[in-house]
Amino acid sequence: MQQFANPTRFLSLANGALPYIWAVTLILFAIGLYGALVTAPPDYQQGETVRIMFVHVPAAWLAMLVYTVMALASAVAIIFRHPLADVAAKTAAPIGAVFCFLALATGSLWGKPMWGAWWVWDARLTSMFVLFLLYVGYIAIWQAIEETGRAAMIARIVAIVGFINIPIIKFSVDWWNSLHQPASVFRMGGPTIAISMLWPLLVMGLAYTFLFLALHLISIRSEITTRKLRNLQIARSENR
Amino acid sequence: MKLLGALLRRDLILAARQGGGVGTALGFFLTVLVLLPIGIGPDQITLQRLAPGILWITLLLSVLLSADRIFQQDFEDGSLEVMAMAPASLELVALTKAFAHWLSTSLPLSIAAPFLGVLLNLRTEIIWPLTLSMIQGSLALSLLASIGASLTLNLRRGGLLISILVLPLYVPVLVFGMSATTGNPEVIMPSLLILSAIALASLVLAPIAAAAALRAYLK
Amino acid sequence: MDWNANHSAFVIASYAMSVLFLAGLIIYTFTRDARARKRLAQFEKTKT
Amino acid sequence: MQITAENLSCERGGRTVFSNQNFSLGSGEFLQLTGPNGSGKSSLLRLLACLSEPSLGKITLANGAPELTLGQQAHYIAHSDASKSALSVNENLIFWRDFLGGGDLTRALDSVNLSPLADYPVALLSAGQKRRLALARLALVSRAIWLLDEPSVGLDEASQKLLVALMSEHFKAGGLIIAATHVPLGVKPHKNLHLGGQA
Repeated sequence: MQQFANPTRFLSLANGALPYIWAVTLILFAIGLYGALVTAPPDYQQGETVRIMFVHVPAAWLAMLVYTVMALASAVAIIFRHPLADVAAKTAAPIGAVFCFLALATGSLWGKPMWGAWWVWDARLTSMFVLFLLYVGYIAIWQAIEETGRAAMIARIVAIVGFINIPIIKFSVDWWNSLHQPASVFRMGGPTIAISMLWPLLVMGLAYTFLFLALHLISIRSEITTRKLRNLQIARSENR
Repeated sequence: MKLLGALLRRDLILAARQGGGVGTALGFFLTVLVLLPIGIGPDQITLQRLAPGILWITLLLSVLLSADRIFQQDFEDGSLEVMAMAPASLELVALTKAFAHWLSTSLPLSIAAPFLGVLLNLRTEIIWPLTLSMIQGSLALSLLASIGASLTLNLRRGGLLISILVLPLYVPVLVFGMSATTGNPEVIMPSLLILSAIALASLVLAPIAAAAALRAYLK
Repeated sequence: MDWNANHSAFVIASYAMSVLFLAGLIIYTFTRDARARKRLAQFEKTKT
Repeated sequence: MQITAENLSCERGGRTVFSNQNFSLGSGEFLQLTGPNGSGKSSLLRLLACLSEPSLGKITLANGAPELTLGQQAHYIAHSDASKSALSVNENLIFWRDFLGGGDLTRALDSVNLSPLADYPVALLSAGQKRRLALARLALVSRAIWLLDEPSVGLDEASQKLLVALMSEHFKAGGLIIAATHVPLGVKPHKNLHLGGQA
């Protein structure tokens, strides 16, 4: 279980690609921020606060994208028994959790001027909060089980069970929201958003995704190094 | 199937004889039912408005509290290993044990809850939908709790971890359980139907996840 | 962007928080990677 | 019936517990596993019981029941005795009889002479008696393969004779036994497997 199919091939690929990924990330951030802060016009209704959307929406996208990556990696680990897939899922979780927290924090900062309250039980924010709990649960299970082989097997189940439940939770929260509040007049962007606002949003989304890719590759690399060290320590203590 | 019947009978006898599971869940239920009005205040109108929510959340937490008892004892005394070598698949064993937990703990609570609702001045016309939703909902609660129980089988702070893992899965059950008690008729039927859909889905999916986790711990 | 519109403080706060957390995540990832590599190198050097 | 294991190796928690072990066992044969603590005796038994998978090599069972796995045709008596203290001796055995596929209750009780304690709650039994209750499962449900993990631990003189009787009767019926033990069990093993492992 601990021997890696081809970590060396993965490491050389990652080390080769990382500089380019960082370069693309920086460029995308530069363009995105310029678009978000300079060229995008203030909203006729919300004024400047609509610019929070450019950090809130990409973070929410990434929070969902990363959990999907974790669920896919866990599925790959179950079907193909590939140990690198477990490492990918384990290292993606903290990054996803930070994006999820950012989505909640910026959402709350956006809610204060809009609805006058730091936290509003709006459908999207509530689902995001539950997603954050799924992240916390996943990370906690890795810490709770010492033996990495068993921790990997249990974490896969947690990721997949969580992933299956995300659409159900989303559906039930939307139902709950429509039950208690008339459709909120406030709309967080969406298809009718002006093109001058849309392209910075997409660029920022891409920038966040590349940032995740870069951080994920580095985290996988350090997890492989840590495990290699632990295996060497076990091997050395065995033949003493 | 006879062997699953034997397992179900044994678990129910154990639950009755040890009384641990049912007792603690019921005790917890009554304690919260007393504490909440003290915390919220005795005003009848607010209590009446909050009553279904209080009953549902207390049921949910009571099931969660007694959930780690589903597999823990059998794992510790080695019965689970022998059960894994029985002619029946581990999924069916996990399903039977979760079903036994439902029969012995969640079902009695969900039947008792509406009558205890009197303490909270529960509106009489929603007692019937509340009971129906709780009976179906508690089955889903027990099955989802069995997933949490199997995932945190042998862990030191398992109790804390089980709530983080399982509570997000309880959100849909709570939402549709509550929407069945809002009183306007055309919402009640869809909520009850969706609730039974969730219960049936967990009846199929929960044992698969639970058995996979049990196998990981038996390795 | 009009920096002193009535709610622009919230915009600045949300960007500042995003930069803070993302930068923190980047630094954490790099230090963890460097530390892991250093410990491995140290361990291999002490090949008793 | 024939069990064969080819270059079997097993890993637990990142450590290779044992590697490339080979053995084969026919009907009526007794394989004794010996080796220091942590050499993987229990891990090997758990592999045979299909509770875990080997990291390398494989185990094949020839002309056993085709639709059942090796584990489903085996008894695995580990250190823990798989009995509920809230139930009586009889209730425990009745459950295992119904759950594992039927067998004769009185014969099982007599073979470990627990008949006088049949309605006794297990909570009041001594460790040795609980051990005999676990061994009673062997006589209760007839399964061809017995996987015993230090079965004689905690047994007094008389009970060890009962164990020897149980085992020889099982051989006469053409069964196989693989037992891990530190002390001789009173039955001469046909084959021996010493798992090296670190001292």
